[in-house]
Amino acid sequence: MVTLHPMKLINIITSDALEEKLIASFKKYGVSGFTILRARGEGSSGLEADSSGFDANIHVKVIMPAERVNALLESLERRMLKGYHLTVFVADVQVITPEKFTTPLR
Amino acid sequence: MVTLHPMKLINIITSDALEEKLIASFKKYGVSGFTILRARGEGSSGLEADSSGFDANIHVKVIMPAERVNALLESLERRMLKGYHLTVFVADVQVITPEKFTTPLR
Amino acid sequence: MVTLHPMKLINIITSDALEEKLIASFKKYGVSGFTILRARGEGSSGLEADSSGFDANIHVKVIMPAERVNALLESLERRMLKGYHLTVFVADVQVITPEKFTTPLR
Amino acid sequence: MSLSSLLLPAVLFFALGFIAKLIKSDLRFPPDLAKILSIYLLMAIGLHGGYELAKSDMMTALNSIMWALILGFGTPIIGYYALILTRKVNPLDAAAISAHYGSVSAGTFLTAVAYLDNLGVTYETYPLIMLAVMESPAIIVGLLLAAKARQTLAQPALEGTVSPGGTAVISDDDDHGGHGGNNFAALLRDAFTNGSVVVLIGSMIIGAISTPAGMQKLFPFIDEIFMGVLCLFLFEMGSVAARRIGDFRQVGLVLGAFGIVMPLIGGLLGAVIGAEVLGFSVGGTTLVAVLAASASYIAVPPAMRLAVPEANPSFYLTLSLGITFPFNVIVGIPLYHALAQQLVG
Amino acid sequence: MSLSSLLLPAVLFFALGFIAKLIKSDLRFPPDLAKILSIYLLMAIGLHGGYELAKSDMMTALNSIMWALILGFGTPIIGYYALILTRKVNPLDAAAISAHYGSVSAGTFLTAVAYLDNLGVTYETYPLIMLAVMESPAIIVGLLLAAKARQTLAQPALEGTVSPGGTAVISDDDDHGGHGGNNFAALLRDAFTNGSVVVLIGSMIIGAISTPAGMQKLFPFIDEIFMGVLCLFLFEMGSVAARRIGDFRQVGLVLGAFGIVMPLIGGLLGAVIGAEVLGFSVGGTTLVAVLAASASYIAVPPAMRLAVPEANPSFYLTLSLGITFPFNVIVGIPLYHALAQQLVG
Amino acid sequence: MSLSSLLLPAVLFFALGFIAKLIKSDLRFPPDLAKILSIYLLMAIGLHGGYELAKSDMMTALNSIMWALILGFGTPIIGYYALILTRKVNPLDAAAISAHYGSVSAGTFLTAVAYLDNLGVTYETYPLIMLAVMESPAIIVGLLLAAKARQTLAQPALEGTVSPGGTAVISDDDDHGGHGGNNFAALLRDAFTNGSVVVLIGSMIIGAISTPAGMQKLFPFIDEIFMGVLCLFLFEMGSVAARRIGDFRQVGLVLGAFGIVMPLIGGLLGAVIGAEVLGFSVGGTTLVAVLAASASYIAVPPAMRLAVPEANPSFYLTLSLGITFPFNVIVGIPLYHALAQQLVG
Ligand SMILES: Nc1ncnc2c1ncn2[C@@H]1O[C@H](COP(=O)(O)O)[C@@H](O)[C@H]1O
Ligand SMILES: Nc1ncnc2c1ncn2[C@@H]1O[C@H](COP(=O)(O)O)[C@@H](O)[C@H]1O
Ligand SMILES: Nc1ncnc2c1ncn2[C@@H]1O[C@H](COP(=O)(O)O)[C@@H](O)[C@H]1O
Ligand code: NA
Ligand code: NA
Ligand code: NA
Repeated sequence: MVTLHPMKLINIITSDALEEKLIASFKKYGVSGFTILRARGEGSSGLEADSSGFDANIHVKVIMPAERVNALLESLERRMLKGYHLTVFVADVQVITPEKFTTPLR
Repeated sequence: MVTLHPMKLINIITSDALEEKLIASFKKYGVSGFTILRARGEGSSGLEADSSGFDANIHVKVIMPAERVNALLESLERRMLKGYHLTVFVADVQVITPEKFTTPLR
Repeated sequence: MVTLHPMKLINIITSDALEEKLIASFKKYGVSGFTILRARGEGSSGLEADSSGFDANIHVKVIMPAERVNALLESLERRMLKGYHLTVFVADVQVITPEKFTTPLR
Repeated sequence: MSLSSLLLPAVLFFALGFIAKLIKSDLRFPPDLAKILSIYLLMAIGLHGGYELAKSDMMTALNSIMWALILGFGTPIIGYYALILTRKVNPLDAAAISAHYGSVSAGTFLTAVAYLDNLGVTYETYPLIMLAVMESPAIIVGLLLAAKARQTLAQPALEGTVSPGGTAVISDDDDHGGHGGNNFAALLRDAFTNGSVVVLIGSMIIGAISTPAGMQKLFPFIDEIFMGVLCLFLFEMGSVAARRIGDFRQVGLVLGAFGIVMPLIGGLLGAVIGAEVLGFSVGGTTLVAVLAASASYIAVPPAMRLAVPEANPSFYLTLSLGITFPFNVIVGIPLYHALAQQLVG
Repeated sequence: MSLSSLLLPAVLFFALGFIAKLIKSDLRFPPDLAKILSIYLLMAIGLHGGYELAKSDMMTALNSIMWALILGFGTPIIGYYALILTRKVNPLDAAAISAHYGSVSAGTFLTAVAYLDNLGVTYETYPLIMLAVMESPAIIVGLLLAAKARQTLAQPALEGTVSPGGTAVISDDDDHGGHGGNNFAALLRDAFTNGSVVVLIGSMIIGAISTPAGMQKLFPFIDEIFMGVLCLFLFEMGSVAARRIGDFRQVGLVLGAFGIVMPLIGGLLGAVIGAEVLGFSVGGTTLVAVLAASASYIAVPPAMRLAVPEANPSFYLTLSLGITFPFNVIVGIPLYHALAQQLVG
Repeated sequence: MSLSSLLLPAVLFFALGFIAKLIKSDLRFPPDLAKILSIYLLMAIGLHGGYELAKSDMMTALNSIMWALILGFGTPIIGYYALILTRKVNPLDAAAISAHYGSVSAGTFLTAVAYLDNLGVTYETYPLIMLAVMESPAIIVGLLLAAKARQTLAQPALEGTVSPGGTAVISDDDDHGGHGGNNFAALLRDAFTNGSVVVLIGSMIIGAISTPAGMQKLFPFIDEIFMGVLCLFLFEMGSVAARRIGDFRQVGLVLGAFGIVMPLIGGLLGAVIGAEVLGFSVGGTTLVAVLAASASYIAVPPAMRLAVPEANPSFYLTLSLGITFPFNVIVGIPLYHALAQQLVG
């Protein structure tokens, strides 16, 4: 029987123009890794990522321990206050290897 | 301490041939936005999205308030009854800015 | 009122070099289908999926009944013990058509 | 003849892609390559054809178009009843599958052109207009056959969709462009604004009206590198076809046989129309036969997913892409050519 | 004239893409096609231009560069105040939008080149350097205007970002390369290391310094198939433009008019500078006018998302991509050419 | 010499891509571009080579193949022990890294060909077969070395996988084609059905057997635009290499040095075999040296991820892609050419 450990999955959907900055801040908040998916979408700032792909969205996923989540969310909230369009949502997930998600990226 | 608010995340995986119709119906159900990811997969209707990409899947994500979910799910269920291949699942998520997900798309 | 039924969503993020093997094992564990998304990321094994796309990640999603999850997770754990880099996490989701996710792939 | 066909780079690359999958090579083509290449191919033949057609005889052109429509509307009906007779598929699957055979495969058509060029056989340009024309009608017939099938099946959930009134609410609510009388107009539009049709017909018009000076500048792109791009396209499609044939066991022998018999019937019809009715040369007749024999795997599948959702996609994809496409490229083309020689010679 | 412009394959394909979307065709271009094609186009004109420029007059080159900078810094300021006057957008939107008009659209420039070639009109190569130079300054002006706008608006959350001290913590914490004095350096770097700029200037240098033998081998790739690739690029961009124009209602009539008036102002300025100041031929003057008239839709939008996040992207994307781009390709180019004939003739 | 090498467009574009990343340009290449271009490049050289080889001497061809195998099996073993001596990596990392050096980099090979063409140096076609042959053996050696390493390390979880019996259950359960005796066959197949190998050998066969008429039609695609496509490919690979070098600190100085010393050893071995054993001209000898000196970054990494999962990918990717590839393109090729001149001259 595999034992599962609770973790938080932070999801950020935004324009790929912000990618470098997001990644840079992740390392500050001690995440152990991240995954980026290409996305298209529509929201308050209108259509994003038209077929041309010049203007694409990214869907960033970060799995991290609950106790570290708040600091990252606060920094994301500050960005939003500056006007950046970030769609952020958090989900509860379970992992097999908790230690994998607690060792920060080099 | 960032306060989190509960929302529902509706996931729909289907053939990209249905994209336009899905989007159109979203606007009817007052969603505030949506995100589309390209996907491949296999299921009851066999292999979808072979390498050629002629026949691709999409993974559509919509974040919305719990009280609006049912109407959308019912319309999706009606589609399935007509034979459309939709893989639908709902997840609980938490967001920082609930108002963002309650203002319908223009 | 659509009635929702609980299911488990297994997420696996890894190098696309492992795709064929993962799929093959899925069929052994009686999954009804799977979805694959292309991904990039960074983790303990460094940067994966550079822009060249020669070395890409995949994000695999499998929806299955809770009772079948453990067997699949154990096989994934065995792979990890062999050194394979798999980022695995499980989430609770709800579906409209439970039977769809219990009939194994042909 | 069949040998010289097999020694054609285009055909050899198709075979290479096919074999690569059979030997389980990890060769993977980027998801969008085939799409990009097919846009290029349609654009190139369109421009080229339009340029030629501008100088061609209107009467014959219209005549070819008329017969293209007849083939496009006719073959699916033959296919439909043939499939019903096999008793292997339900009417809705039969409708969706047969629609693929009424439409055409540009890849097969271009391979045939390369085959004729290689043998130094000349051909008329009219079959190109027929290619453009034949993409859409089959889709419409498919929908009509599906509507008919639903009535016979009288599936409650679906009945409504053929008699608009019935489930008007549902249809209006969700189903723009879906099946059902009130949406038929939308589907007609879909059939004629299909992406491949737009690229092909649009390029033909551009080829016909743009300044010769302007066209001259395009030839290196649309002519010289054309064969190379076609090889790359067929290389990938070979591997896609091989992957589809994996689902063969699902399709079964009888249905599989349909994937070979149907093109033969189509090829025969096409050859007769090309030779006897349109009075084309051996080359032109071969091409008409190829059009009638080939099955669509680009334009029609998404159209059927949308309009005949009840049909099982792995049936029509395996048949058109996994069986008929390879059969035509390797065996069919030389066969139709030989047939054309009999009829015209 | 305008007719011969419309009968240019490049223009016709743009129109085809545009129409395809209007008639709601399901034609979809793979997400990365336009990106790949634009890298090719920039590489090709860069190599070609660098090769020519190596033989050109340094004085005139420097002079063109200086005036390119003047146009790049000047037009956005004109645009900014014009937009403020319309009272339809807030200062931050005005800053972001006008930055697009100070920069350039390589697609429009290349269409103009094709247009001139088609008419057999010769032109200097200097406008090409100007194209490379004009990508960046507008971005910088945009940031300065935005900083100014924030002060006038004095939005608490944003004030800090213009007076570094204020929200130093926040800025340092999160906002590398974001707006705010301490990050201005970073933004300057971003503006000049922009992808399009690197490809274009890099290719020009390579074209200038590499061995003629080496260059010879590249011509089939960068010359012969060039026009075909441009057509394919404009085909896709036509459909992208049509899709953007869908947001028109959001933009409104007044703002929409700006998307047509602004290029006319720019075109006039450019033509005067090209003819009177730089003393170019009719061809060269037309190209300078096109540079000044065109609005960026590749380099500037992401830069504005990053540096002026408060601005509404659907404003600047709809204007530059949905209105100004089509206007210039269909109507503008012949107009600027006529204007150049007046001034130079 | 080294100068004329640096003034080669192909090399300059590699440098441009490299610099673009160093100056943190936001230039991004679409994820699949490099993949598409590499399929094209392999297809083009394959067709071209096969066409030439059809006319070549069988004896010499077989002899070259034999020595290609010797190099492919030999160099990884040298590399393995060299790495063990450095004491910087564990045996499994050493196995995975050295496998990369036994295999080859088509990109480096093609740059060398462009370099020789530019100097007007002729070369035999045999090295091309060697390129095709050398892709696979190194993968196999890598697996054998890894199996050996696991025994020495005797890691419980892994031991089983080398003595099939041990963890038969687990292996059968999950690990098709994974390491472990019972899967070795599967891995052998993987090594020889590797995508690049299939494209290259398949195209060579097609080039050899297809009708001259058919081939003629392909030359504009595979010859004329070839150099341009190569430049675009190297442009992107330059930026990829620069990105990888970012992980240098992880790799460290000693290991980094290996990325430069190993190709020198390989280059020397290759040059001697090319000149003394195979009796090739200066050009042919240079190419054999390049083959032996270059490290794979396309075919081998995924193979190692699959077969030696315990090894750290950032080690072998940084070494082959971030250090050895740039070193060979900029410094190595001229060096091996000079060496070849010494040995043959
Ligand atoms: N309600 C939503 N559900 C899912 N994705 C959304 C939603 N709202 C916004 N997004 C995504 O977030 C991106 C930016 O949204 P916005 O900040 O509203 O412009 C959009 O392009 C969508 O991809
Ligand atoms: N159990 C599952 N888990 C994850 N994705 C699934 C599952 N079943 C189906 N899918 C996805 O939904 C698509 C359509 O499935 P189906 O309707 O079963 O043909 C497939 O191509 C998969 O991408
Ligand atoms: N904490 C994390 N959050 C999200 N994705 C992750 C995380 N850690 C690893 N990954 C993903 O899993 C892949 C393999 O990670 P690793 O096994 O740590 O090398 C990475 O390339 C990422 O795409
Ligand atoms: Na047909
Ligand atoms: Na401008
Ligand atoms: Na080597």
